Amino acid sequence: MSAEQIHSGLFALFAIIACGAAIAVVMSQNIVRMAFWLVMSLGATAGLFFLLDADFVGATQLLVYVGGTVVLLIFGVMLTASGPYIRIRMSPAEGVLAGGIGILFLAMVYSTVGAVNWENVSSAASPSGLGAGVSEGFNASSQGNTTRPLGLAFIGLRPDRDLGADIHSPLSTGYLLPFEIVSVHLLVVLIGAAYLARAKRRSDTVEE
Amino acid sequence: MEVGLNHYLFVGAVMFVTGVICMASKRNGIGVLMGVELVLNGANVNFVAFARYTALGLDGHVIAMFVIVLAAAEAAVALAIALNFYNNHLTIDVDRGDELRG
Amino acid sequence: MPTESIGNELALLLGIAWLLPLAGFAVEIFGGFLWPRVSRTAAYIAVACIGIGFLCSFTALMKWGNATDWVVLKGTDSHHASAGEHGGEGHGDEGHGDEGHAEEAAHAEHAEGEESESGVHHDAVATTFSGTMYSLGTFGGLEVTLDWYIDSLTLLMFTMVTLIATCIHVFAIGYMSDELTEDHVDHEVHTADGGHFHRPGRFYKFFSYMSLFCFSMLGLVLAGNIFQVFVFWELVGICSYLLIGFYVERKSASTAANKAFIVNRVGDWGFIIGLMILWTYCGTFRFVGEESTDGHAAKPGLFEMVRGNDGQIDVNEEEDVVYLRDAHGHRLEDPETHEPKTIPYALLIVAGLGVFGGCIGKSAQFPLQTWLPDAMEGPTPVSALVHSATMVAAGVYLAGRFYPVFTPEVLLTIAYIGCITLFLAATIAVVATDIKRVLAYSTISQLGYMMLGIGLGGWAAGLFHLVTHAFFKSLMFLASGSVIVGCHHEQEMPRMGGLRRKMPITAYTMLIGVIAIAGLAIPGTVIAFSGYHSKDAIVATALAHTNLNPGHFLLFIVPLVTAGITAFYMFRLWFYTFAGEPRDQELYDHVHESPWVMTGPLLVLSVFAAGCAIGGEQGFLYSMLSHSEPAGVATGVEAAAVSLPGHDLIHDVHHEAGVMALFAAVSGAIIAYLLYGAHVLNPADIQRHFTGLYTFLVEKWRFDDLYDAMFVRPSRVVAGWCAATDRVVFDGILHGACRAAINISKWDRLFDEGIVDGLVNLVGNVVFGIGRSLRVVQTGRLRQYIMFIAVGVLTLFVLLFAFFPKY
Amino acid sequence: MSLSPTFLLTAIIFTPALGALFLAFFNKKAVEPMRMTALVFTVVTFMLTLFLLNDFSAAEPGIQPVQEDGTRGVSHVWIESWNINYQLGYDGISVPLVLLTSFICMLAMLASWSIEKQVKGYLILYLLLETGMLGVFLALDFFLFYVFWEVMLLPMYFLIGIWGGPRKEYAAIKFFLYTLAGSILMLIAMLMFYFGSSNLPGGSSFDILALTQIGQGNVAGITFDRTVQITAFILLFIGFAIKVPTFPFHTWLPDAHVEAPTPISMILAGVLLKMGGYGILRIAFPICPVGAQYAAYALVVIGAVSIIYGAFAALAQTDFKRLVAYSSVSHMGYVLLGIAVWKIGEDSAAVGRDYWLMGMNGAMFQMLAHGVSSAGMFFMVGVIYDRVHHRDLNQFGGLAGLMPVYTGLAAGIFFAGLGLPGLCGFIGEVFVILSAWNYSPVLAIIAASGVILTAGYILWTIQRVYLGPEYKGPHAEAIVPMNYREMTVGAILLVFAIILGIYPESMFGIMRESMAYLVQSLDQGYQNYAAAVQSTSEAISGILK
Repeated sequence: MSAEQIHSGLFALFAIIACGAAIAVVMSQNIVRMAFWLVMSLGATAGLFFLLDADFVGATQLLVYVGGTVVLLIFGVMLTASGPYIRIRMSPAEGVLAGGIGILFLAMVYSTVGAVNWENVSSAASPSGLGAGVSEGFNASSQGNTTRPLGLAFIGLRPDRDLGADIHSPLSTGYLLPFEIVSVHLLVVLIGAAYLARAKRRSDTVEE
Repeated sequence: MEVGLNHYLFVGAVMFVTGVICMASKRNGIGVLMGVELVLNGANVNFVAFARYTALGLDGHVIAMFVIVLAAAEAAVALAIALNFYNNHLTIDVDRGDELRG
Repeated sequence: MPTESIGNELALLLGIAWLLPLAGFAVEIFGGFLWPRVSRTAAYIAVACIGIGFLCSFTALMKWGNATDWVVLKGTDSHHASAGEHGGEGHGDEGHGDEGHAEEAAHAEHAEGEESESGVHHDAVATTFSGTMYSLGTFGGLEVTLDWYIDSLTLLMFTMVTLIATCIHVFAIGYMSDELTEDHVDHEVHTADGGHFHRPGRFYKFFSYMSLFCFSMLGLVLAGNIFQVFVFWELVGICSYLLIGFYVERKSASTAANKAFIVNRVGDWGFIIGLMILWTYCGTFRFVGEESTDGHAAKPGLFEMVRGNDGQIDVNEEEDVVYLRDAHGHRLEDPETHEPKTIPYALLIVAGLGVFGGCIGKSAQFPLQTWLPDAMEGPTPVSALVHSATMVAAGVYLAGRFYPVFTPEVLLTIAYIGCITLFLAATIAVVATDIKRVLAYSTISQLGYMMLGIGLGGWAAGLFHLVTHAFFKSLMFLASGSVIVGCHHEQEMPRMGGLRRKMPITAYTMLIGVIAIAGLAIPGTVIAFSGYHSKDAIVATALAHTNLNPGHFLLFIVPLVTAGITAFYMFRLWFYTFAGEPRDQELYDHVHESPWVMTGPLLVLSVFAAGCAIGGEQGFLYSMLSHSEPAGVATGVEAAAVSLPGHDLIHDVHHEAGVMALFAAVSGAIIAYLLYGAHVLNPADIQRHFTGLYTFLVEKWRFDDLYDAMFVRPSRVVAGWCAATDRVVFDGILHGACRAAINISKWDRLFDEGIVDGLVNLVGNVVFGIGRSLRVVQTGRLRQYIMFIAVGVLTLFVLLFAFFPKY
Repeated sequence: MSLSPTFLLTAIIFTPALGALFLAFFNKKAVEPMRMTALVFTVVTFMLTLFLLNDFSAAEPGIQPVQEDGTRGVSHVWIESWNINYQLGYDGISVPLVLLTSFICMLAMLASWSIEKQVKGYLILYLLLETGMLGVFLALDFFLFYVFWEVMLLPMYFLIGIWGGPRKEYAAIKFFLYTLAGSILMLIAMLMFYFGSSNLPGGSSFDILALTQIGQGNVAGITFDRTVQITAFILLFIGFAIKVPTFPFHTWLPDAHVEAPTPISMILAGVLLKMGGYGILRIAFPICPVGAQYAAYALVVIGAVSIIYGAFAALAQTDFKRLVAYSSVSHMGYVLLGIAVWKIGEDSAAVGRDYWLMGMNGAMFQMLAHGVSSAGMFFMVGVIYDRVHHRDLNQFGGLAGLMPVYTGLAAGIFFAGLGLPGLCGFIGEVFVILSAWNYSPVLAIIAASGVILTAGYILWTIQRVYLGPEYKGPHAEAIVPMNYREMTVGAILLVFAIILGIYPESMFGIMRESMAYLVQSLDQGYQNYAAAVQSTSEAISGILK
């Protein structure tokens, strides 16, 4: 069984799980089950990331999404899903309409994607076509480790681009600034979320 | 069958559309949030796939990282909003919250 | 005695006499607020003022006589002696007046001396004086001043006016005594609630008006220029207005007052036209010239300008212009162009007629005679003073004063006007039954005589009649006033009768007046009442005139006949009132003789009425008057059109005329006796026979109706038109313009609101409408929004594929 | 005591305005103190005009004060870029009118006690009005003149429009429209002069004296030619004739008078109308002698028609005030008639110039006399209106018995209006008429016939209002005798009517030299023009030969 076949097999498995779970999320009327299927779908996506040699992103996906975000969602489900609200049904007509539109939408998206000749783009942008630097400086599949380049990129260094590049070409910039912005953003969001969730309760107590 | 870019893109598209459908059809506010997560994930799949198969390279990973983080932040805020909504309306049915009707 | 000082002295005396009543007026009108209504103070002040005025006037007369050595009387003697040869130029030659300076006067006398031989030497003393009081305004070479002018006529008029006025003032104390109350009841005025009108008495007001009148009248006489005459002319008019309308509550009285003033104004219009012409062509209003400071460039007055020094008008026959001359007979020249100064002859006629127009109004001559009978609405003393003796005679006075400016054509007009008037008024008097109205018409008639006399060239005769008439007519009016008081304000003669037994003094003084006006006398003796002399003089002039101008025979016949009518209606009045049996017993029972304060003046006046003209044309009065006669009158005028008789011609026919006039008067008196005294004939029968004529006369020849139709109503109509023109045309144009502007702005508004605003609003509305219709999409449902997004993306995609070509 | 001329003239003009400013600080409920204050300011203004009379030299014909360098009037730069100056001065024409203005304003203020509504605003506007009027009579810069002219207009509009009778809005608008129309015509003429005088050494000018010199052909090199003069004169004349007012521009007057409150009527008739006559004498005639001569016959005709027409219209009125208003039209006709009797001969010199001079003097006197008598008449109407609140002539009667003093004063004033000798109206009317024959006998006769009509309507009015047994109208109980304030106003007016009537030299003495100078310079100006035309035509014919 060649690596290709293993890759294909794993891809098929993860893809089916991810898509199927996603569809199940839509189809399910029970909020708890929806949460379960979502975890499945996100986890399968993480698998896909691993297949794509994005080990750090995949890990993050598992940790943050599956471990953090979904737990958060489940908290929300538990806080709100009291009694009658666990199942909120939609009308069948809505379902049919949503399904129709979904299929059309999918057709549209995929026809758009399919209309592009990715071969040209891939070939032009293939590791070989991209230039020596890329193949020399960053090759995830060969190195199997994206953590360091990612970390460097976040602190503003791009060894995958700058190493071996023409000395006169301008230096690539890393993601230091977006990283910082996102950090601050996170902080603000946390405070804001805490405030939103808390303020209402206090006002309720005041009302009471 | 060689697994190529198009396959990943198809998976991403399915997740995206599923997320949109989820957002459009779920009356449960949490369900809507889940749809959002699905949409984001669909996009993430595409980013990472492009990083692997095109010259996007490490940038696709970086953006995927941002998306994940922001999704987490979004989830936190959205949940807080959902809780507020629940406190105000004593339900999580988004159809009941039509105060913004023109 | 230096002549200058005598002139000033006379001016001072007459000035006092003139101004005292004004002071009296001021004191009385303001004192009225202080004195109680029952106080006679006002009357005493008024009487004192006019009385002192009389004394001053009389003193002035005496002084004048002394200063001139009574040249008047001597002049009369010489005239008498030489009447046959030349008619009294001895006193006529200076009638044009001359200057206050003795030298100047003497100079003038010498300058004109070539014509008169006898009269000059004893005339070395000036007999006329003039001077200026103050200037009203100077405009370049033109000056309007207030002047004084004193000659024997002025003095005589002053004395006459003040004397009569004094008598009448005294009489009025009695007559007006019913005003001495806080609560006067006017029985002729009915209030809305049916009672009689009550008001406080106005005794003081009456006397203040009377004083004001005296002031105005004396100012008129004293005036030294024609403009000043006009000024006082108007003032006497307003006094007359105030006095006629004294009973302001009576509608008839105030209407009569208005009528009097307005009719007079019609005459004054003519007066102003005359003034304008003279002013424009002569540049002065003065009667006689003024001496200038350097002594030789004297500015001539009107009289000299028109008549020169010889009493003749210097006419250029070719161009029909009159050369203006100075006091020495030299033609005046324009200082710059050296063209002779002239006035067109026609304009001189117009000027004369214009000034005479004023006289017509004031003296109630035809055709403006209608106001005088109505003026009898005033209290009787007013009628006596203002409307018979003085003011109405002012017209005659002015005609006499202004004689030198009148051309022969104007004189003829004056004569005819007088002739028409005297006949017309006399006929109406025959049928009048109101005692005062009879006297009023008789006044008009007598004024016509005076005008006739002046117009015919009998200058002195006319003014002679003025003076005598003033006495006897004021006497008769006062007597009638006494009757009216005695009969408790009953004026209708048919209700009287037999009053002589109850009020003898009144009756017999009245009889004296009646005889005087009728002109009765015993021929060949000196027993002749004043009227005989004066009317005789006029008739004689008329006869002489007719002899010269046979075409104008009516000017003799009519006055002669009217003399008979006059005697008839006056005796009718007397018989009606005083003789026979009382016709209204109740009235008769309450009749009483008036108190002494009223009968006293009657007695005084009756003396003058009988005797003032004593001596006739040789008497003092006539001599005084004829001394002021303008130059040229005495000699008469020989002209192709109308000749005027000189003194000699008049004198020739005097006796003849006297007999004829006496005959007419006696016949009139006898007829009156037959009808009303002896009742031989019944007047009512005659009246029935001539109903048409009678009605015509009773309606005063229908002049009032005629004027009402001709002038009053048309002027109201025109006034209405004017007011309507303002309202309809001018305001109409304005309103139309405004309306047009408003309409235009309305359209502008429509344009603005409809089109400009409409477009803007349309855009807004469309947007709003779209927004409104889109509102339904905004359901507020989260899920739908997401669905819309999805559908939108799909649609865009489809559109993109459908409409954009693929590359 | 002598004050600086600039200070004195400025003080005269702006003392009332100062008073208005002062009044602005009063509590509006303090009615009586405000009235007294306003009265004090008008009295002070009157005193100042007496100072002016003291400084005035009657022997000096031209504009005074004469500066040491020979220039006339006082002048200070106001708007330099347009050559507009704050230029003031007076002569024998303006001094009597200034006196009249301050005098009538003082008396009308005494008559203003009857105003009960919004007293503060009334008094302020009143004082502003006085400033405007005095400014018009003293200004020597055309622009300044125009400014004061307009300053006068607005307060008048409000005084009629707010304190007027039932139809006050209509009357106020009518007054405003008419006067504004006149102002605009005046403005056009003013600009014609301004741009026509650009060749002056100092550039274009609004200086009336300089413009006068140009118009009379006394400045070498610049003239207003015939067309300009005639056009400008007609514009100016219509502008001023509206104010006078003459037929056919008079219909604003009855309405304005009828609706205006009594004191404003007094001012309107007593002063405002004179501004028209003054404008003609000060501006229209001197600057446009050719135009004036061109239009003289029309002016005389208009004057005569005004006299007759006004009198007839007065005869038809039943409203007391309207009757008096029409009598103003009639009386002001004499003014125009007297001004315009300018007869010229073949050599273009005036014929009988003394008669024209007499007419001018008479017209000027008539303005003053009418100022006194018409103000008095309106006051008399106001006195009775204040009591019975109606003006219907047919509903009066018997006032002689009820209000004897009032009747006496009123009769005196009305006789002054009637033109009775010894009272002021007579002198002006008769002098004007006497001077008119020289110009046109027919028109003189027509104008003279006005005496009959005047007597007619005035006597008829007196009969209907004062005479008769009893009062016929409403509010009979309100008829009480005059109070002392009213008596004072009436008596002062009557006394002045008498003084002017028996001693007209008091006014003629002031105006004589100035009038003579005016007539002489107009005569000379016209001859200059004629000589210029003559020489031009000779030159042309010379060239043609």
